[in-house]
Amino acid sequence: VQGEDAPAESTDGAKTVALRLDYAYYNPASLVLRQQKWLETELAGKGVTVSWQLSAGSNKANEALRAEAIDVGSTAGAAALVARANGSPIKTIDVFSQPEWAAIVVPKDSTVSSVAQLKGKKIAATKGTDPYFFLLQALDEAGLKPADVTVTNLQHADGKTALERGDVDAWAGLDPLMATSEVDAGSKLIYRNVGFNSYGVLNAREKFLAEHPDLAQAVVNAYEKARQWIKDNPDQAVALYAKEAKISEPVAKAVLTERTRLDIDPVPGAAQKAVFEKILPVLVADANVKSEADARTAIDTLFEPKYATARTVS
Amino acid sequence: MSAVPLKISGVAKEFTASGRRHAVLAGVDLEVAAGEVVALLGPSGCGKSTLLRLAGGLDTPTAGSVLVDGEPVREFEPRCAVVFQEPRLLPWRTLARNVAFGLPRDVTGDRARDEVAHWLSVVGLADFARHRPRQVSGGMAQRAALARALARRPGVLLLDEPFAALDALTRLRMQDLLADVQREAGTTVLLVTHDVDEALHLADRIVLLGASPDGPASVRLVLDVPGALPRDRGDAGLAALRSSLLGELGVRTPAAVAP
Amino acid sequence: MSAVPLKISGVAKEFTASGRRHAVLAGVDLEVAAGEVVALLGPSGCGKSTLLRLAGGLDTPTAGSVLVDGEPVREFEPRCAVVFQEPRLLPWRTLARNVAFGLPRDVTGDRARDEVAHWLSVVGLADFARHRPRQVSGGMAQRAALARALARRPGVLLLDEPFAALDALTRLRMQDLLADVQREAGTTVLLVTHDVDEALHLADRIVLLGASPDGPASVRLVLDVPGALPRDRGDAGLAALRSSLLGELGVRTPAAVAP
Amino acid sequence: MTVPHIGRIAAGALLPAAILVVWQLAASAGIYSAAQLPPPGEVLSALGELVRRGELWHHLAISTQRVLIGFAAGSALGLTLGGLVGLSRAASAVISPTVQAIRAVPSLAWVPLLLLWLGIGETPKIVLVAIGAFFPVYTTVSAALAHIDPHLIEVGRAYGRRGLPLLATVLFPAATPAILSGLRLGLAQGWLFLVAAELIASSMGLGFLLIDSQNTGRTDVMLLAIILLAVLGKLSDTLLGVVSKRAVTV
Amino acid sequence: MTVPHIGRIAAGALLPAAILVVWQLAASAGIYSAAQLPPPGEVLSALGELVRRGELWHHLAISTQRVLIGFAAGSALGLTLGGLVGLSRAASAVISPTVQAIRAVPSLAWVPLLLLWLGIGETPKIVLVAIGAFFPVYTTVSAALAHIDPHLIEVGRAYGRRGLPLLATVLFPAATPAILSGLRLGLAQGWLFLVAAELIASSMGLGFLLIDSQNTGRTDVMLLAIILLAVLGKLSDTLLGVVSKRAVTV
Ligand SMILES: Nc1ncnc2c1ncn2[C@@H]1O[C@H](COP(=O)(O)OP(=O)(O)OP(=O)(O)O)[C@@H](O)[C@H]1O
Ligand SMILES: Nc1ncnc2c1ncn2[C@@H]1O[C@H](COP(=O)(O)OP(=O)(O)OP(=O)(O)O)[C@@H](O)[C@H]1O
Ligand SMILES: [Mg+2]
Ligand SMILES: [Mg+2]
Repeated sequence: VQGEDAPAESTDGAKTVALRLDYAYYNPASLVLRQQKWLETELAGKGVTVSWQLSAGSNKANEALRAEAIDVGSTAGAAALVARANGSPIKTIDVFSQPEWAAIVVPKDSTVSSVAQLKGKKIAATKGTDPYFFLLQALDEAGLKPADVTVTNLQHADGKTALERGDVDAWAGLDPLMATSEVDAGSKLIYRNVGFNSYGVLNAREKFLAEHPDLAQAVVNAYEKARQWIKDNPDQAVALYAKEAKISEPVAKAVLTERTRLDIDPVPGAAQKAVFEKILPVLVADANVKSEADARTAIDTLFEPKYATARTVS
Repeated sequence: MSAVPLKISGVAKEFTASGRRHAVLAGVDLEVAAGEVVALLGPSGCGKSTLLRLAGGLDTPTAGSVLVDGEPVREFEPRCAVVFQEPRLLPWRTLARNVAFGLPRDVTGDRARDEVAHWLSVVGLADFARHRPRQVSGGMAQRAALARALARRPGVLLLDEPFAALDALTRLRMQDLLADVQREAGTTVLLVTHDVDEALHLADRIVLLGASPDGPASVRLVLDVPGALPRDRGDAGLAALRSSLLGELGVRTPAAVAP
Repeated sequence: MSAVPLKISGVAKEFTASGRRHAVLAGVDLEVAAGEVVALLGPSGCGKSTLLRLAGGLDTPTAGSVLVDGEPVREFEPRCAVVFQEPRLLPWRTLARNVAFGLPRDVTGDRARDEVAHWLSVVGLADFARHRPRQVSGGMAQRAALARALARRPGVLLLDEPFAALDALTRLRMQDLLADVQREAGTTVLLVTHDVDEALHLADRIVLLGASPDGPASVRLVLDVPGALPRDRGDAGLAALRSSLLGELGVRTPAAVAP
Repeated sequence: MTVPHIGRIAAGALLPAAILVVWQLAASAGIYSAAQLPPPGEVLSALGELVRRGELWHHLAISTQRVLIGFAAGSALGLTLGGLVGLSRAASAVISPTVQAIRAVPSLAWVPLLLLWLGIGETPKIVLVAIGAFFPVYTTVSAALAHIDPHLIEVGRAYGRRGLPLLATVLFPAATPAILSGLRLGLAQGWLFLVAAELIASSMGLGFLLIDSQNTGRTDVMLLAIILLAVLGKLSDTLLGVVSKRAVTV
Repeated sequence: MTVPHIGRIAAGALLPAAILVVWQLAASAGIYSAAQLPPPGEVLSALGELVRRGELWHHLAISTQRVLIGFAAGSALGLTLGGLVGLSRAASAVISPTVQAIRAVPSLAWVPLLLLWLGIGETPKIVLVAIGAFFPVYTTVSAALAHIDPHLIEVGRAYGRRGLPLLATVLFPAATPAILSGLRLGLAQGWLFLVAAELIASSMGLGFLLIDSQNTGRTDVMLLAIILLAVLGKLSDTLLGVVSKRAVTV
């Protein structure tokens, strides 16, 4: 059976360049790009082959970047920061969305209706991910300290199960699981705040940027085009998203149209930094980064705004 | 336990080997009274060990029945004790613990220890109690196997060439030991041997197992050995019997040849 | 291969069992000339099998040396063939393939098949070529082991009570077979046996192994057997020798007792 | 084989049938929501969906291929190294402590390392399956060889066999039952490691199906993936049993 | 034990030392970045950091406890069920096909199921480790029992042993080498399943450390977790070897 080996290098000796991108369910633009094959068409003339790898999560995208298995990967902003702080030579070149993928969820019959009521309660979350940072910021805003609640570390899918089983009182959920739980199990979102999400960002390896700045620019341009396409063709986009992410159309619609803002400034900068500043103490306290100094340096060096600034739509 | 009779009636046994059926025994009838000693003779491969295994309930006959003390022999027969043709000691146990394996279930603790020591010393292995089977000679292993069977004080003692691996002197000693034990406990004994002298010395009756060429074997001849046990080995009266037995087994004896 | 001499000089062997050292053999000297047949006798557990294993390079002596054809015996000795005290057939092979295991390395293909068939039929197992060891009797297994060793046509044949599990007639046949093979090929033979008659019938010399009580064993007595091979079993001239040998082994013979 | 063939199959189907009944009851009793434990019917329709989309065959084929190649490589290495360690004290002293330590490295931990060393593509996936298959084979083979009846080894030596011929004619045949059970364990562990292997930049295979459905909350697909893994695992195990039985009796 | 004890240990340390050297060279040669492959020194300082924060001991202790309890339970069940299947053809026909199928269910697939059935807390974690430990023990024991020299079983029967006494006095002792290798495999697989187990609502343990560091890209902590798992795996394996050797020789 033909497996997943990268397409064979062209044998005629001409040096072909491989552009290796990831696609992810949390990055709808990537799904569109991969399906429409715009990059492939555009770059074919220049002898560039494009290959796509699925990222199951920010962590996997970072892993692939670190292993130099892909050139550009999509992650949550916070994940990119942590990776950079821990020594991965990556730069954020584009912001692809401001998602509202995280929120605080309680079971259908729960009496909890505000974050303040979570005091003393058991909350499921996956450490080091956006929903976790979201939870900490929400607690902080409600005047609670992390020690006032019990955070139970569970993978996203497992957090959902634990919530629906009643093992935990609340869950810092992630879409599309969160939307699924709403639709299927009647779980309620008690607190949403798009500003607490750390954006969806596109990261490239530094070496890749140095060698192929033109390709990086092409990717950023293509993302701009995809965002545009989604805005113009919302129904097609929902259908595509539902099919790729294997979720029902209502869930896909809720996630894509209600909880993902795509009309944002794609240039990485101050907006993202603001979120980072808020979560920085948490990263240090949880030893997600080696030291605060590392994290500060990372905040200062992570962004490479020139590609997004120079974007054009072909 | 006290001696019990053994009754084998109309027993047949077939094996299937490399796809072909192979009749080994057919129509074997043999009664051994309680306390009687019967020796089983016959050419190599004629089915002696097979018959012994049937008598001990270790295999099931194709036809016929085996009764121990009037009841059908069981698959896990507690009334019999067997000395196999090979020592078959449990390799992970010392000789002492192998002998202990033969003790009846109700013998435990100090009594068990004493019994084991007794039987080991009787077969001349007192010094080797803590040796493993792999650390003793063939003859020593065979004696340990004998001790294991005797320790059981069984109703029926089934012996498959128990002295084959012993030198002449040790063999005589062990024969005498068996005779003594049998006399004291009155055990029923079925003894497979290929030594005619041994059969004549120990048995009340000698049963010759034999076959038509390539057919299954059955009882060809039954001989009552005259004279009460224990018999003198030099008994000249047995010489004729010996000669005729060897003749039946196909051996021209020197006596018959000498002038 | 052709017969080669075996020389055992000053051999000692100690074992460690259950924490104690135990000297089995000490100062054993024995020379077997090329083509000579030497029988080894001795009480059970005196070290006969141990000596045989040393001669075959299967164990290393604590002291002394073993030379085969003038060279030290090797750990994997291709010049010897051994018949162990137990048959030790490879249980996953048929009898034919077990005999084939004994063939010299250069015998292959059709010749190998013919050789195996020949030796199987010589030991009377032609019909059981495709049986597995577990499907044959003790005596049959022992004969297969003998066939395996003979198939090797070795320089030195080391036999450890090869006929112990055989009935009287089969035993005589196998003794004659061995004598024939030895005469034709002129093989050097070291034969452990506990049967004095067997030793007298087959051997050029008889070596008695024995020990001071509880001490290590060494050669106690060497007897030249008069008369050329093959010897008549009825030979009256050997009767005296037989008696004295048995006497040495501790057995009062009937002959000595009878008036 | 006293129990006839049909009877054996029927007996073997008893437990799965019971599980199916309990599952249906649990799902329909309302203790669990459909998202938590979908009834068997829904899993069946998820199967239908996959078949319709023409994906099922590909998932099955690629996973089976990965396991088979990986198992072949891993078990071959396991036999070789296990044989070496079983034969030679020196090799055992040098190799076995390290191997025993590496054995405890979980499949998930291999993923980033293999990604780093071998990149994406089929190689790292097959290598991970091979790693999984290697250890049980290695352990069982080396342990089995170390415990062979010394009497049999002596026969081999007495008849001039040493080294490889000794291994081939005496040691391996004597250890056959243990080696077979090692191979079966290796195959099973190959399937276990497959899921981790398909975490490596994968978009097809049963492991991918499993992880992906977990992430997207498709419990029906997840159960389907589990069942398919179990069925393929059992099938390949049975096949191995048949093949090796044939190999042994020849 | 011809090789003296110290010699053995030295020999066993050869390969790890070689690996360490290669690692240091690879890390300092600049082929890999520090994020990809941090040098040994960095891993050591990560260890120091954990020790300073007082977390290391807790991670080690809780993981070891989970593995030990889970292994005890899983191997006990494996011995029991393996014994049953090895003894009785009927039990084998009913049980073994299903067990062999379930064996192929990967550790990650158990996580959502156990969460559903057993919730969060220690129980599902220990159960998952037990599941991991169960299969190798079960397989090896049942295979070993099925291949015991029939002559020895006959001795047991001839001396009136049946059922449990037969199992205790003949079958298990005869199968001891295989059972021990099964136990060791079970323990190893227990460690493998630990990582998946510590995905369940966990905030401590080596598996958690591993996953967490993978997610955050702390390659140094990740390597540390791998090494700790390997060391603990080897240690517990050695311990099992010593205990069982003692148990056997008594
Ligand atoms: N591996 C071993 N470890 C310890 N002791 C051993 C070992 N092998 C043999 N012995 C001891 O060596 C002595 C001689 O054994 P050997 O097998 O050579 O006797 P044998 O003369 O062949 O006796 P038999 O006629 O009964 O076969 C015995 O006391 C035995 O306990
Ligand atoms: N399990 C078996 N399968 C097939 N055939 C068997 C089996 N057991 C025994 N036989 C056959 O039964 C016959 C008799 O064997 P048995 O062991 O009873 O002979 P025996 O009289 O004890 O011979 P010996 O004196 O050589 O020990 C042999 O031909 C043997 O091949
Ligand atoms: Mg017999
Ligand atoms: Mg001997």
